[in-house]
Amino acid sequence: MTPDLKVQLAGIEFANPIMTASGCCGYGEELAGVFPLSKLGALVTKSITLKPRLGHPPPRTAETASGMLNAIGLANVGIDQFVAEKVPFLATQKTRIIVNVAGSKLQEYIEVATRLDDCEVVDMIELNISCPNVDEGGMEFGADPKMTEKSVAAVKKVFSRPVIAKLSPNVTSIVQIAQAAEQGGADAFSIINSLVGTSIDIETRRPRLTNNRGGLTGPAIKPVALAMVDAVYRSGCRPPIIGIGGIADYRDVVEFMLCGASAVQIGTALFIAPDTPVKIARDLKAYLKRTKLQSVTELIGKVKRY
Amino acid sequence: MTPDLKVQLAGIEFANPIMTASGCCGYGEELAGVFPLSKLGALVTKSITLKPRLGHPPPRTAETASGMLNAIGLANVGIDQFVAEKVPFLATQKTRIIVNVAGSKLQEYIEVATRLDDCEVVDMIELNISCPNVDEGGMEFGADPKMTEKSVAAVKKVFSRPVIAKLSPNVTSIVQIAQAAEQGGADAFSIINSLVGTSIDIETRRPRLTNNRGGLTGPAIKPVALAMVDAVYRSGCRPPIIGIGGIADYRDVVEFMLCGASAVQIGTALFIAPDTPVKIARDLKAYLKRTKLQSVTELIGKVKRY
Amino acid sequence: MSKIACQDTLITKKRHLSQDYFSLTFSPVSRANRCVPGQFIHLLLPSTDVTFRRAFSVASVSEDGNELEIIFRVVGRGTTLLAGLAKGDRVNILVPLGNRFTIPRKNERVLLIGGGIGFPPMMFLASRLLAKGHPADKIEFFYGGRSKDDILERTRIKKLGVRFHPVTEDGSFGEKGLVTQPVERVISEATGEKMRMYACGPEPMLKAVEALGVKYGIPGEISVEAPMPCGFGVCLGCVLPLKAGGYTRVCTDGPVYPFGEVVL
Amino acid sequence: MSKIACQDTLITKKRHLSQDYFSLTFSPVSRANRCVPGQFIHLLLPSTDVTFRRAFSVASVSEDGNELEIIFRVVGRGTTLLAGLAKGDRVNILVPLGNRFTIPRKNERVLLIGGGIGFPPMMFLASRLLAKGHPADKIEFFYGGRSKDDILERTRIKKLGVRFHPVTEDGSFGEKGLVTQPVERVISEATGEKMRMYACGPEPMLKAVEALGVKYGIPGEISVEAPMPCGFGVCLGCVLPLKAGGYTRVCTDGPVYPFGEVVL
Ligand SMILES: Cc1cc2nc3c(=O)[nH]c(=O)nc-3n(C[C@H](O)[C@H](O)[C@H](O)COP(=O)(O)OP(=O)(O)OC[C@H]3O[C@@H](n4cnc5c(N)ncnc54)[C@H](O)[C@@H]3O)c2cc1C
Ligand SMILES: Cc1cc2nc3c(=O)[nH]c(=O)nc-3n(C[C@H](O)[C@H](O)[C@H](O)COP(=O)(O)OP(=O)(O)OC[C@H]3O[C@@H](n4cnc5c(N)ncnc54)[C@H](O)[C@@H]3O)c2cc1C
Ligand SMILES: Cc1cc2nc3c(=O)[nH]c(=O)nc-3n(C[C@H](O)[C@H](O)[C@H](O)COP(=O)(O)O)c2cc1C
Ligand SMILES: Cc1cc2nc3c(=O)[nH]c(=O)nc-3n(C[C@H](O)[C@H](O)[C@H](O)COP(=O)(O)O)c2cc1C
Ligand code: FES
Ligand code: FES
Repeated sequence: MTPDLKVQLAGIEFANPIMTASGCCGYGEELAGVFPLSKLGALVTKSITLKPRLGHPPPRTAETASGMLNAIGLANVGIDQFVAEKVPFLATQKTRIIVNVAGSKLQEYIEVATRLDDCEVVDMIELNISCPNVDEGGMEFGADPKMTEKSVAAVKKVFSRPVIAKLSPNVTSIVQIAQAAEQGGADAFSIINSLVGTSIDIETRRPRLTNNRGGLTGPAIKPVALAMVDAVYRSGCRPPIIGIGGIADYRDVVEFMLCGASAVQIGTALFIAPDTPVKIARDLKAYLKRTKLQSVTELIGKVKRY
Repeated sequence: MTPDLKVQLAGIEFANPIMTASGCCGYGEELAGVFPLSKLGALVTKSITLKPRLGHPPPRTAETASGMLNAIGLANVGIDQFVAEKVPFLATQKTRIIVNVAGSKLQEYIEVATRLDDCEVVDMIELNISCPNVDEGGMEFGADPKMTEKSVAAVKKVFSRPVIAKLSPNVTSIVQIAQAAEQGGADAFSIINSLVGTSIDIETRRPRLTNNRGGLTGPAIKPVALAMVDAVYRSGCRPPIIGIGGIADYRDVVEFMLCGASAVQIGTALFIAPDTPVKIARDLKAYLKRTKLQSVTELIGKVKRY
Repeated sequence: MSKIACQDTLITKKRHLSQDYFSLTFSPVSRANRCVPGQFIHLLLPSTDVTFRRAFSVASVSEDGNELEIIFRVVGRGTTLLAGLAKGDRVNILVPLGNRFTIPRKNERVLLIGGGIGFPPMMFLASRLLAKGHPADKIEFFYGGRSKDDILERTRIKKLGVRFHPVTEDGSFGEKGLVTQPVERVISEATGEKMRMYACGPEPMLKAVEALGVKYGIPGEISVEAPMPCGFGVCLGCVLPLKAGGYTRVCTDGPVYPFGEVVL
Repeated sequence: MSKIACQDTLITKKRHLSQDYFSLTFSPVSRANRCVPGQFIHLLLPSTDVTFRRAFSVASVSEDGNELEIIFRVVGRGTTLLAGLAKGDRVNILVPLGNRFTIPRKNERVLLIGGGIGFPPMMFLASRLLAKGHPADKIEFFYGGRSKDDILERTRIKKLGVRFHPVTEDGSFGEKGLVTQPVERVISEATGEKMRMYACGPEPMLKAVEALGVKYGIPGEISVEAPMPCGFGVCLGCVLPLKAGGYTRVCTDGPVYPFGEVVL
């Protein structure tokens, strides 16, 4: 019997636990040139904001040891153009569609989520609460339990399908933030977004990013992401976890699932090898076969802690 | 003229800005077999606690992408044996000696610091406030501004020479913690200690560390460390910063100093190449010459931010 | 949604051209036959010493469409690793990426201008134009470098039969000076003929070529560079500002742009 | 404070011994002449694909003390990378590291027991003992492996003139079974002679050898393994529990321990 890769999150079934991470697969069009998107459990779009955003001036990315920094600046077409030009393509794709939503004011999140509620093709919303919160003086929504709860609750009110809270790792206690998001009604967690980092060119003495700092992603951060997934899972939060951070092969996926993730997202690895999700699905099946498991769900949370 | 590597921190002069990080150079004896310790700006000892500690059962370390995890468990000989057996050797070494102090109760820090005040060879104390605080229910001292201030202030009272606060990166705002440490009287900051991370063996399904999680260090974390040094420096804190995290060559040192570090510590790189400090000192001199600087201090904080 | 092949391929030929310059031929390469001048490949080095792939213009494609050649210069970590690979080694490439040079009409005089390691796409364009029947004496191939060692594949270019104008800054080969000198001379000597320029090379050269285009009212295209995390349009890391405002993704909207479109 | 050289060296010889087994010779190696049996080197691979160095027992040292040999088996990422290196490639090594085997008295019958890739330090010990004048017929060299392909350097070991006891689990070479069989036979056949055992190999083998030592009251030493971040005593990452309580650093207090000292 060939092992089953199907997973359920918040009542929705996914063909497999492998999703592409926000900001790393555009709006799906280009990736569809590499492999059929039906191979994915879900596609998570670039963060969508109320108004179009051009993003930061280049350079926007830098290489780091086993990772990268990015400060794209939430460049995106804005909700209007997204609905008009990107949703029609997504509607033709045989995969789950999760739209990542960002904003610097709570009202922006609400308006974007309201618009998305009308797009039936959008299976879920993923709230990027790692953006600086203009209302509260620049501190990230996701760094403050109260703001986290408030923003999840507000979006839940206007979006009728499941809402994922994407948590920032740049906090003292991710468990506390997860609990707040659960309190606000989050149906799932995405853990983690990128770590704050920077890099300097010692010849020009300039930061390698015009934004002066950016988000660290890629294999370098995997141990941190894994520990955070593990911590939230152990804390007994009810919503399922989507593990993110440095995943590059099936082994990484198994690690995340053993620590409690019900699904995963692939970000930076798509740049290194865009066909990573396809390879992972194949290798994951082989792993399940080899370890005599019928379903990938049997891995969830099964790490044997000391 | 050959460029000058001397730096001053808290009124103490160091032959160069290159120190070895706590836990990565033992008590100096073994490293002295590789190069004369006089080549170092300072040696920072393994964390010393009041009582000897055996540490965690093996496995205590794991490799990760461009980094490593460790959960040594503060294994150390304890203050008595340290003073009796290790200090005599250190006293013969022509370098600055910084003793890293750890504990799980405030009283432990105070007692160890009191003992060290009598050891003249100890130039400075570095407070490892990243240990779980038993008094306060396990939360790290260094994750809580109030406890940070309190512990620095308490140690300052019993130790008459400068005290460095070694800050944990596992916090929402390292600037807030630095400000608290400054308030408590910290004479300098060491930034950063290791990030919490984990790794799972997918064949045995066991964590790769018996402690289930550990500290992530090495090149992987450099961007995070650099951003934290940068943030604290920009915040206008008065105490000088010792930059730590993933430093492996002179370029890394220059990056840290441009971001505001007055000195640096080398940890994981000592395992990869124990002669790293010697090579860095040599290459740093060449860099200063090439960029026509007289003194390494001219680098401090000179990044040209966008 | 253009089809991109993410494929393992083998190095079947390695040539050390001079000093830091190498030519590598890969085979088999599916979709190599689809590659057109201006396009590039994105190459994954078999080491985590570098995170990103590295972009290289297609320098040639074999007639059977199975082999693909790049020519590169060692400038940093990635290209050092690449230069260390040998015949028989496996690499992973994405191909074909990017847009393409506009094909000129047969009556147009074509000015191909390559600066340093910018010459490979010019060479590919020249041979494709010849294959499509563009008269060889209507193709002017300008190739600038610092000194003799930077002017590569001289025999190969001469064999094409195009009008070859090598230029070196130190005069050690061809004309002495900057490549734009003979370009401007050829332009001013031309009489009433329609012309079109194509350039790839360092930024100052591209700017100078654009300036000539404006000065003499000659249309043309430049191929630009940017660091490219993904190479196929999804990361938004390779952007350059557009004169009209906003940003363009060099990997998918470029690397070829008409004169005056991007802010260099 | 023992002196350790952190040095670049070249691979001057590479031999593919069988399947996954290789021998590498490094030269020049300062302090190679100081290496004694039981000691090891810590090798830095020229790639960030692995973070830590990798430990390998010294298999031999040339007479001029300039060359050092290791023999290794490909088991994971590090050894795969190592197997990919070629003659002329540069690596960095720390040498000499660790403690050493106790030198037996000349009248003692020496039982050297190597299991799988544990044989190189046994071979080094055998040749050093011979060089020091230990009678060859008082050296019993037991070498166990899964099958014929795991019994390496057979001619070389035979040439030493010691009493060679190859053993394979499948019987494809030498005696069929586990290496402890002939060990126990030799022990029981010995009459009143003083004996001493040395073993290096997989954990179950070391346990079995220790058990034999206890059963027959024969002293001996085992060489153990542990993952080694630093290799020279500063990280406390390589510890094993001691029977007497507490931990021992395998890299500096070991890798050689008398029977019964560490908890395996
Ligand atoms: C479309 C395109 C076509 C190219 N064609 C060729 C070619 O045919 N032959 C050739 O020799 N070179 C070509 N280049 C440039 C080549 O990609 C760079 O020289 C190479 O990426 C440098 O890598 P490195 O690791 O050796 O250098 P490093 O400087 O160490 O690279 C460090 C980082 O900077 C980025 N980077 C630095 N400079 C450039 C640059 N100019 N372009 C892109 N990324 C850069 C790298 O991606 C990497 O992230 C092309 C670039 C582009 C964008
Ligand atoms: C003192 C000593 C002497 C040794 N002598 C030899 C020798 O002569 N020939 C030989 O083939 N091998 C020897 N080994 C074992 C050799 O070090 C390991 O096979 C090698 O480190 C595995 O590396 P890898 O990356 O290929 O394997 P991986 O399993 O991919 O390594 C992953 C990680 O585990 C660690 N690790 C895993 N297994 C071991 C192990 N058994 N010992 C140490 N670290 C381990 C590695 O350091 C690394 O961190 C010796 C080990 C020690 C400690
Ligand atoms: C270039 C780039 C752009 C990103 N943009 C977004 C974004 O718009 N919204 C968001 O929530 N996360 C964004 N991320 C974060 C990723 O979705 C993911 O959380 C992170 O990269 C960690 O996963 P990885 O290590 O697999 O890349 C971006 C990451 C990268 C590398
Ligand atoms: C094996 C190991 C043990 C460590 N032990 C200590 C310690 O006892 N006390 C402490 O303050 N930091 C300790 N650290 C943290 C280092 O001092 C340093 O802050 C950290 O490793 C980051 O620097 P690096 O990336 O250069 O290693 C340890 C690090 C490692 C790798
Ligand atoms: S390189 Fe990623 S969008 Fe162009
Ligand atoms: S390997 Fe570091 S102490 Fe032994």
